[in-house]
Amino acid sequence: MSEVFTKTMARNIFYGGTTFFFLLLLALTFDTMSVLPERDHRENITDQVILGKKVWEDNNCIGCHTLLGEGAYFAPELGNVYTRFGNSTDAIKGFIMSRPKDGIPGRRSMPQFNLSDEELSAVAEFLKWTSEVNTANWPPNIQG
Amino acid sequence: MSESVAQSAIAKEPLPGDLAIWFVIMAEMLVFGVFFIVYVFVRSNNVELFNEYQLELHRIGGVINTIALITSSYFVAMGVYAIRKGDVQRTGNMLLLALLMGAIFVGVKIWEYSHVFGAGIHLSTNTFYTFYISLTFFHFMHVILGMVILAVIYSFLRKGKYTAEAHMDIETGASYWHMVDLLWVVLFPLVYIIR
Amino acid sequence: MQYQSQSVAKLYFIAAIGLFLGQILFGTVIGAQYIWGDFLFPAIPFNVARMVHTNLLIVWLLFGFMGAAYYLIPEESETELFSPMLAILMFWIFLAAGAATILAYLLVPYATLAEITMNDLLPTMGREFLEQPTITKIGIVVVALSFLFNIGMTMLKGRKTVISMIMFLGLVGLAVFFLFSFVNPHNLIEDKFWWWWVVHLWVEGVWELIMGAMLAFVLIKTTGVDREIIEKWLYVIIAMSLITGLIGMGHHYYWIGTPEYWQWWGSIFSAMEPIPFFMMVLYTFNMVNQRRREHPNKVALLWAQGTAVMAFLGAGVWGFIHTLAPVNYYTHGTQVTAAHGHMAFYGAYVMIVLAMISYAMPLLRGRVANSNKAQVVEMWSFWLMTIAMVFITLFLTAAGVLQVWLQRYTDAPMGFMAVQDKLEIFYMMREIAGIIFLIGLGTYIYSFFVGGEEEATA
Amino acid sequence: MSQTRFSSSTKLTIIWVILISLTLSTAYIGYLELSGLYIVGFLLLTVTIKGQLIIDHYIGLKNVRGFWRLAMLGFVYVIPGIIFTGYYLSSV
Repeated sequence: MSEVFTKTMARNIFYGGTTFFFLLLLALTFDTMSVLPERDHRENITDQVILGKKVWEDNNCIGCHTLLGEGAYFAPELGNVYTRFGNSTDAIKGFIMSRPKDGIPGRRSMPQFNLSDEELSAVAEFLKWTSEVNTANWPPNIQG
Repeated sequence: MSESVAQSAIAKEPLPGDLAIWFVIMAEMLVFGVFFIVYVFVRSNNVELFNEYQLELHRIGGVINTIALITSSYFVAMGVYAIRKGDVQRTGNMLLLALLMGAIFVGVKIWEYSHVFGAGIHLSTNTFYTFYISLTFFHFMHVILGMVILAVIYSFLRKGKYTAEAHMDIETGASYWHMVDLLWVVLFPLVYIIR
Repeated sequence: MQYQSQSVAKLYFIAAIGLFLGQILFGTVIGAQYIWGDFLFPAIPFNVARMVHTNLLIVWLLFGFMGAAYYLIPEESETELFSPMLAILMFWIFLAAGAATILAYLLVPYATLAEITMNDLLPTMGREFLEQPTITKIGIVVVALSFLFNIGMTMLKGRKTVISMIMFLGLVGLAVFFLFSFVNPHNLIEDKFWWWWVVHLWVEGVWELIMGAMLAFVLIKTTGVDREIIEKWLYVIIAMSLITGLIGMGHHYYWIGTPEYWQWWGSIFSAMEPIPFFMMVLYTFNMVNQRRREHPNKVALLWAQGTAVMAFLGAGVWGFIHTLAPVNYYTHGTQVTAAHGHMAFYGAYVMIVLAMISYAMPLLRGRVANSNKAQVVEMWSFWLMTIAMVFITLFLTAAGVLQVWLQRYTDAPMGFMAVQDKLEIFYMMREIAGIIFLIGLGTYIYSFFVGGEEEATA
Repeated sequence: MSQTRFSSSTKLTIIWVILISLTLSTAYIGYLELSGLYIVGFLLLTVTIKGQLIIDHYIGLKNVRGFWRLAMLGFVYVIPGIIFTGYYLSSV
């Protein structure tokens, strides 16, 4: 029993299958984009939140932390840090400010970034906004 | 001795169509199979919800579509039969009829979707609709792809590419199209009827 | 080597190996920081060392891919490279830009780097794996375009084969999807959504085309199996990769604010992602069994077979372990992810580049294969690195499982840092495995300097 | 190509009539909005019969031995079987 297996057909399947599933991906992407506003509460993205995201990026926070589970796994999850810190932006600011310049002997420590008060408030607001995104109940508990 | 002759007479039939399409058919059946099983599993945790919203579906449309796809499959099978006899004209007619049936399916489905989406229902409305839309839309895309394949085959046929001896593409396309039909045969009762 | 211009590949391969060494050195640094939190602090904080580790990986793999393309495209097209000069020029530009970026990471605080590279004009920095200053990203695009132009023109004037087409398609996809790195909306959720269009569509999409093409090339050359057979299986395998992988992207959209239906779509399709990797194992070993010649370069074949097996284990099996949404709910963003990432990158991409280098480098140095002695040394490095990576993965998996249990699954979950202390023993063992990996890499580099009698002359 | 796969086009037509009849019976059950395990069992039985007819005669795998026919038939036996089990478990 010798099956016929041609290169032409294999090629058609590659191009056809790829196109098919890319179109499906575009359709799902389109749907996602249309329902995202209900989930991310973008109406709450203030200038302060925007600045907060910039501070977050400019200091490469993702290099140690995870944010909604993505990033490095060296330091705690921050998607829910606002709730973990008792729904307090002041607690977040206080923590960032209090990091010792030379670290803590023998332990991991967050660097001292010398942020201005405006930047501190912004990054805290950014994390507050992030904690309010509908993430399908992730993380499983307050510890992140 | 006679047994082995009989064996070879029966068992020698090769797979209809190119082996490559059979990898695709297997992969597709696997994906749909898993999707169906997941549907059943999720339904068993949300029986009330599924029973309630299932009744809102348009069953008549589903029935028309089942008949359309089965009939379409019939025409394709007749087309393969005809090309084996070398009857190119008849094969072409059968493919056109099959495409017509496919078009009926697509038309009814678009009508059905226009009602569903028109009512403001979308993928995230509830778990039932997530599955109803996911399964039927994914299948719908397969119908369209199958029609594209049949249309390409038809145009090649018209160009005189196929004969009684050489018509591998027709068998390949037919096998794919029957798979699309087969999936709908399971999908229709599962999503529209069984409760 | 059949065409003079293939020799530009040599530069790319040497740079790739050099940067690989840097990547592993910094890997051992961050591995140590997991154990001794204040190691090198505040001179090289973890985030900087990790950035160097991951960015060097990406850059050296890109060097490897480009070198592979410069080697295989002329040979497949049966013509000289369109412009060897352009290839050399781009090599130095890319190397300089890469080195400058890495040095800047190490020497300047990241926020200062963002400032002096005028990140505010087009903010793209500070996102995982895309930390490069915007100006570097633009440089990467320029290099990629010149590179694609160069190999595209080469293909146009020569024979078009399936392997060269797939390679080219993969590289075009790589460049196209990199453009999404310039998409950085203010809305974090949208940012994350498009970020995956670079990261996922690279490593679980177009890179698999590049990998498939390179593997097919090495197999054709070393086994002598009919090109027709290898090419049609290549098509089927990469078709499966993309069919499963495109919607498989849904497994990244479970918990980042995207709709719940991704949990179903993502789980179902990504659960199928091991299939193409499994097919790749069958295919590689089948081709080797059907081989029509005994190629003197045995170690290249070893790397090729290793690629198939380790890619299946790392990307396939370790990916599957935590890809289903109910499992991923607990494992998302833990050391389990790190375990998968390490073995998948090593198995799928590091090993294929090393297979290509292993096959091409002797030819570029004017012989069919290295001496038996050099090959034995290289095989030692293969086993050292591969086994070390297996153990790194196992230890990280163990750490991840314990982490999930203590931090996420029990009724009285512990805090992140408290859990990390409990994982120290695994981090310690991982670091030891990492140092063995480094020794393996040292052995690998040493194998280039082992002389001995040539196995056969070109 | 073997000529034995389809003895006649009449057979295809007869199968079409059976398929349509089974579909209409399914539709009638849907029209009555019936439920219950026996109904589910009957509906799934029609699925399996329809599936086997399509696989054997329309696709033409009846005389193709080996993996491919078994895999396809497996689909129309196993999937309805699992569906039935799922409905059975959720109804008790």
